[in-house]
Amino acid sequence: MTGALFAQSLVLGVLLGGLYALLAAGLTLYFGVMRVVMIAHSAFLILAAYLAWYFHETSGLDPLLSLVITVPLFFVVGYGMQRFLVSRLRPISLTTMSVLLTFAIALTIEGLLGFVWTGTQRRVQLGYSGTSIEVAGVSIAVVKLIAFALAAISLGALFVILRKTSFGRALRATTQHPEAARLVGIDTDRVAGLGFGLGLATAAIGGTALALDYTIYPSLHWHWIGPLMAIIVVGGLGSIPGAAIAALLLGVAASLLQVPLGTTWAQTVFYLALFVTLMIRPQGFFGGRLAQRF
Amino acid sequence: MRATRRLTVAAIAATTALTLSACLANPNEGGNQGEGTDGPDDPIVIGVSLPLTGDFAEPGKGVQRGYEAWAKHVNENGGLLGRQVELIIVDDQSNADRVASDYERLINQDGVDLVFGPFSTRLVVPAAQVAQDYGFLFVEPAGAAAEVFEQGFGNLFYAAPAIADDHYNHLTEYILALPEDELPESIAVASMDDPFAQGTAYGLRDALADEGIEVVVDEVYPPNTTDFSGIAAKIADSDADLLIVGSQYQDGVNLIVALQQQGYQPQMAAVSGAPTNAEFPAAIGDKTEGIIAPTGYTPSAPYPSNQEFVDFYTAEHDAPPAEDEANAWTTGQVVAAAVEAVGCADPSPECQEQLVDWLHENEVETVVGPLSWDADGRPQSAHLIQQYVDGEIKIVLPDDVKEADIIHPKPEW
Amino acid sequence: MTGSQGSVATQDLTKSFGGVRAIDGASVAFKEGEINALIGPNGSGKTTFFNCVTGMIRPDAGTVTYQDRDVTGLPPHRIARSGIGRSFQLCRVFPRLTVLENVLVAVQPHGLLQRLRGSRNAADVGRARELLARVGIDHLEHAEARDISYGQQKLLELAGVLMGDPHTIMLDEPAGGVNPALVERIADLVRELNAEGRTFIIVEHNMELVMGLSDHVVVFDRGRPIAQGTPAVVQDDPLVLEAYLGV
Amino acid sequence: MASEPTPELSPEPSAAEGPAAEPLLRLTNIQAGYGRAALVLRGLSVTVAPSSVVCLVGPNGAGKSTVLKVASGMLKPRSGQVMVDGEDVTGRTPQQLLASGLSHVPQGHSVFPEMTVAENVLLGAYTVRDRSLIAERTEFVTTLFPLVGERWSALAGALSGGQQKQVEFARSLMVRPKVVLLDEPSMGLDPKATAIVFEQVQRMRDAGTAVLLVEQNARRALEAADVGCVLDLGKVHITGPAPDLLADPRLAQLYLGGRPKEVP
Amino acid sequence: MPNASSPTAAPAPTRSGRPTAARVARIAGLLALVAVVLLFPSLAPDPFILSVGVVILSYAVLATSWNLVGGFTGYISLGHAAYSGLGGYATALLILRTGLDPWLALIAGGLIVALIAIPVGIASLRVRGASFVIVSIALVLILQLTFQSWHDFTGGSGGLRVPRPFGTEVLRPEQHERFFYLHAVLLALALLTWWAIERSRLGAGLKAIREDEDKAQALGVPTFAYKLTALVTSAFFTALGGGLYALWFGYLDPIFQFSILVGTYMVLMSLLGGVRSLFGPLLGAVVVGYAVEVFKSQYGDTQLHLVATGVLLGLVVLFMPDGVIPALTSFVNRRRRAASIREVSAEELANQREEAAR
Repeated sequence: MTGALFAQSLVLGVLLGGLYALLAAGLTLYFGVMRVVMIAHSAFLILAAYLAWYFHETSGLDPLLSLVITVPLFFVVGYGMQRFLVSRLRPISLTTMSVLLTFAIALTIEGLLGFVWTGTQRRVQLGYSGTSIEVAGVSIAVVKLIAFALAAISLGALFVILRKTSFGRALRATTQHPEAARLVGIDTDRVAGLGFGLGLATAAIGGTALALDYTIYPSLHWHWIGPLMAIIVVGGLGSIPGAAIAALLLGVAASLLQVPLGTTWAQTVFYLALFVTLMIRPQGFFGGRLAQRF
Repeated sequence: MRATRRLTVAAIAATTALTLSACLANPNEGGNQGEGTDGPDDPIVIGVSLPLTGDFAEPGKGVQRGYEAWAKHVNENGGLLGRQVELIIVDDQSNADRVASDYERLINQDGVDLVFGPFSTRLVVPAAQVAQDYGFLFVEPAGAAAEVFEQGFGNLFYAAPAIADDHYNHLTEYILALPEDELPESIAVASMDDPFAQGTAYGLRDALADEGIEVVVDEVYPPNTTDFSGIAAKIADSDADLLIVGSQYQDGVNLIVALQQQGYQPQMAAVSGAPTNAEFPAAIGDKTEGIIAPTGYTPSAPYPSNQEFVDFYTAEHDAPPAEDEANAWTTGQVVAAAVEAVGCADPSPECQEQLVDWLHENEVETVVGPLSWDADGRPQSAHLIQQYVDGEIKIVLPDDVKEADIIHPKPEW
Repeated sequence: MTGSQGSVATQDLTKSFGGVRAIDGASVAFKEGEINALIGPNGSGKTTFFNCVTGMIRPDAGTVTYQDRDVTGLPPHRIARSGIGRSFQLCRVFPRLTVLENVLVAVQPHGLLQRLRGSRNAADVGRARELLARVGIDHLEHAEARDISYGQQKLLELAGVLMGDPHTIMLDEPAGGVNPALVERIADLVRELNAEGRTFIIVEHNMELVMGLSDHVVVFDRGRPIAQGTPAVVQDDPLVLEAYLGV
Repeated sequence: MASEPTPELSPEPSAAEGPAAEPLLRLTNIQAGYGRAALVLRGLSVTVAPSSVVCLVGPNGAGKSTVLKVASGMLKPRSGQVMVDGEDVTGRTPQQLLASGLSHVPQGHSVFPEMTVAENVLLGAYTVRDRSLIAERTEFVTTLFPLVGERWSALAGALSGGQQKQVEFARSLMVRPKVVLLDEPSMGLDPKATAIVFEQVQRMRDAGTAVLLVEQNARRALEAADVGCVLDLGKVHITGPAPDLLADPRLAQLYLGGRPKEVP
Repeated sequence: MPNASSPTAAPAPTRSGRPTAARVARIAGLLALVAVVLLFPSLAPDPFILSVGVVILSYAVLATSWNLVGGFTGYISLGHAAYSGLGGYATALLILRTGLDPWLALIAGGLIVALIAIPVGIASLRVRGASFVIVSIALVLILQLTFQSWHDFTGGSGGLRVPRPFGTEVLRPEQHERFFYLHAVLLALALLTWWAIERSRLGAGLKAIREDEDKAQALGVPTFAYKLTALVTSAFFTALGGGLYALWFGYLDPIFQFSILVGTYMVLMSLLGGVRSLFGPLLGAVVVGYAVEVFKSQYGDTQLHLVATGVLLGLVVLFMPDGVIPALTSFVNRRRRAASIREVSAEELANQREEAAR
């Protein structure tokens, strides 16, 4: 591997890892707040990408502008999904049943996408699709840079919301002791719904970022869910910083391994990390006190 | 309690099973099944299973349009053996289990007289197995990979000029005939992990590698790959003279965009799959110039029946046919030729056997040129080579049918 | 009735959670054939101690012996088989199994063939019914455990423990959340079972119960024993008064 | 501003009301149960007067915790009435009841373990928007429970059980409730911590908050209470001054454990 | 509280005297089921129906095998397609590469997959719930990836043709019939295994794990070993199901073998029929298998079959997570039973107090 190729792969890995980090943060948020393993997260991701594509196709405007519609829309959908579907599950088997429920939602979304927009692969064509800037011999595609910036900003915003706002405190309180949270006057149902909405809003942003530089098709979400699940387990279920760190590390690892191993085998690094984590440190490598129990 | 519950479950299961067999039985069963008793007014029923949904839906629909156009054309021109043609097209959801079950059903329950093949190598093999087991002639429009013809199917025929490995034969000849200083020194190959895409790309790769040209990058990516920047980085780093891409459609577009992002400029880019797609220029923008692709079909091909096909199809769909449509039409032509020659079209093993035998021994004139097959069903012709010249895809090889001169080296993209 | 064998004993047992030493080099010996009590302030490591002894948690250092055999780090089921049964602080039963099935779970013999044997064989069922009758809930044997009251669940839990025929029984707060009448009933059961030769180790905050029931009391504070002896002795120990009874 | 207007935090109860005034909390003829199961409360009535500690005792399954859940709005009664300070609050949500002056400290540990003591206490004022009011009350609870102030920045989960209970008490007082509902505060606590907890209960009362207490540790609780109610099979059977109940030998036999009082 | 003082006559439902009528009914039901299965091939009007029968029986085998781990332990695996796919490939590769007799290859394939399940189980069963599901999904995805790429060994994306166990003289319809019975035998074996485990001490331990794992451990249940036993047994039968199907179908493609959707069907069938009952998954397989066929013929040319599967799964999870039959029966029974127990406990409490007062 030449130095230039190494640098290029490293940069690509970081850029990809940023997107993974944002998506994994959403996933781990659901788990932290609700003990829900949200298989449908990546299906919503693809849905958002489709909406961005469709927005671009019909209006001719930059797909980034679709965020104005998709983010609030997904927020509302997430809220509704928690309030009307997830909250109906029995608490005792919530985690496993939520997997099945969200799995069902993922299938439904995939089917509807195929029904509405057919199985054809779609791609947003932008004037700047092929444009790149060159820094020290490494070319960085503009679209990838935009996607990374979107991910970084949203991730930062998510962190601030959770740590610094009253809503964030209420959300964490609901996570840690729902009954006590209700008793101090937190409307836990609402907070959980909002938390879910927040998670799904990250999927909207991620999906739009995805649409900038990737081809999309209805069954694409399976391609994302595996690595994302691996990331949140490695990072420790429920830990947002853990998910972000694991996402970056694994993104870079996959990118670098691709050079000697090829695309297919490089993909396996996620699964390998998943198995190794479960064998050595099942609670994940970065926090995630809850993993033991769930 | 438990005992009664089990009883209930067992009883329900039993009843359901019975209802199942009753309900699935075709009410029209027997309508078309009598062998040789079809009157001259009965239509010839042809069964097809196509991937109308799922991963192969897009080309599947192209094939569907081709079949339907063919059937309509035949019916408007007096039918086959004087009988109308009726197509039963079912959706296999791009699923191998389904495609087999579909032919099972078409043959046994719908009592079709003939079958046409589905789309994609992955579906052709299980479907051909069913057809063979019931002794049906199986002409297919899309299973081009070498593996298909290594399974020992005696009833299978591929209705296109050449199997995947031979698609680039004309280009190989051209490259090897280049003067020493223009000969590419290195090759970068990237192909989707798909028997067809790999077949085309590796045909060219192996032919050139045998002549001593170095393969510096050889990548395979899974069909679901969406991020090509890593592969592009590797290819750009190698700075190979010749780029060979085996793609379906979108993956080819993605790879080209990723290569452009990395600033890679090859002297020659041979991309199978993607460039022949009508949407390709729109997807790549103004950077298509010089991209080379093999094709089994072109609307401008000078073969006798082609003009009729193009006119008919264009009138129907307001657009000229693409390769998938043409292959479907070709399938129809091949089967029709056999049926007319043998004089029968019914599911009886005798008739089907005669059809198979006839195709093994004869050449058929089609929209992709005259076709003949070896014992395993491999067609014996070669693909055309096209290139984007002045923003339009044109035939550049072989010389006798070319529409433009080949551009080499390729302009920058 | 102190035989040659010792009951549960630990040597320098240590267990930390994230830097906090829940058990800090505890060396304790419980007396065979007696009703032992383990008391101490909250957070003094009693439940962690229970978990270490019964194998639910692996200690960081130190040893656990039972009847002079080293059982440190054995998985819980092996420890259960060696003759130690336990209850949980907040009573735990299998909510969707019937009362009878709850008790039958505890029959888990060695050997594949034995395990594949029917769990509802006459011998096992007979014994299970006997035990349910003994704790006084035999009339509920076909009810699902989630449908019976908390007190009944406590009794069910005890019956389940007894089904494994443990020689030593560790009870974690048997009187917790239980009304006084039932506390007495449980106390009587403990005395009866002790009279049959079973050793008890009980964690309990109800001082009345502890002092009235136990023969030997171990007082824990900050992860190690600070006093032990008969109830009367322990009760007057100034260390205990300070750390635990808050006098 | 969600909580009731309490301009001053004087530790005395409103001076205008005498001891015989209208009770702060009145549950009348409550019927309640869970899901499709049979009723747990079958026509229960109980009242809590200002500045008093009322203690509910009774066997398991008598419905003691259910009373608190109904009072705090966690469980809607099937029939009956809940009144707070003369206002009918039946069927309101916990949030609304909090605003009406009811605060509930549930059974077991209920601090938010991964948050600091400060965050825990401030979350008690979640429904209060006025920052100066929050500051004032923070001052008040840290004075009442000095330990809370001392461990202000510690993670709540790292405190001992008794200390956590105090944090919970402080948290519940941040809305300046009229009545605090305590569900088995001594559960799982050692004797020393139990003693402190009951002392704190009395301090809360002395600071002007009425307390409705549910305890399994009946004898100890009655010692700290002003009024005792014996609950059985979903109804209150006997109500009376706590010392009288303690002295009643029959009650002692039935509900407080057979032996006479002897241990510290 | 009307019955507190009056003596309630609420005797616990006695089951000691086994009702012979129910037993007879049960045997009759079983015989009917067996009869239907035996007669089906001769009743099937054409080979297509027969082939659908084979497919549904195959579903039933897979769902019942899935239930060996899902039903007993409550650990939901969405990736059981991994084991059926591996079973198919193991069988095919053994025949192709070693020339083993197809039936021996089938059994050896099952054993190999059971061995593979051991490390998977060790990794995923140490932690509860969520991780197990995640690993199960990951397993399918990783197998799809590797089997697709590993051309030299698995045939890769080109697929793998499985040699026929019967000679060419056995015509296709006849093959269907033979495989129908073979699947029926395998189903019977899987059901028998479920039944035997259900009654055994192993089964009691497994059900205890489903309810409360720590507690089960403390009662002497070797939980890890039991979970692993259940998983390995389940993987074994799933692999046999996959292998038998491969022998019948004759073609393997990694995309279809290691498909998330196949695993979903197993879960859906089991859940729909009821994971706690012996015949639940079988019933689910018949219903779902039939629904899949009908749906395809009704809405075949759209992606709506995914939507239908998704919606059905969602409805089952939300409204009857215990399955159809349990949902119906418990709706009728639960009221009655729950009420009577409450009364008993109230009465008992009163008695107890009277005794104490005396």
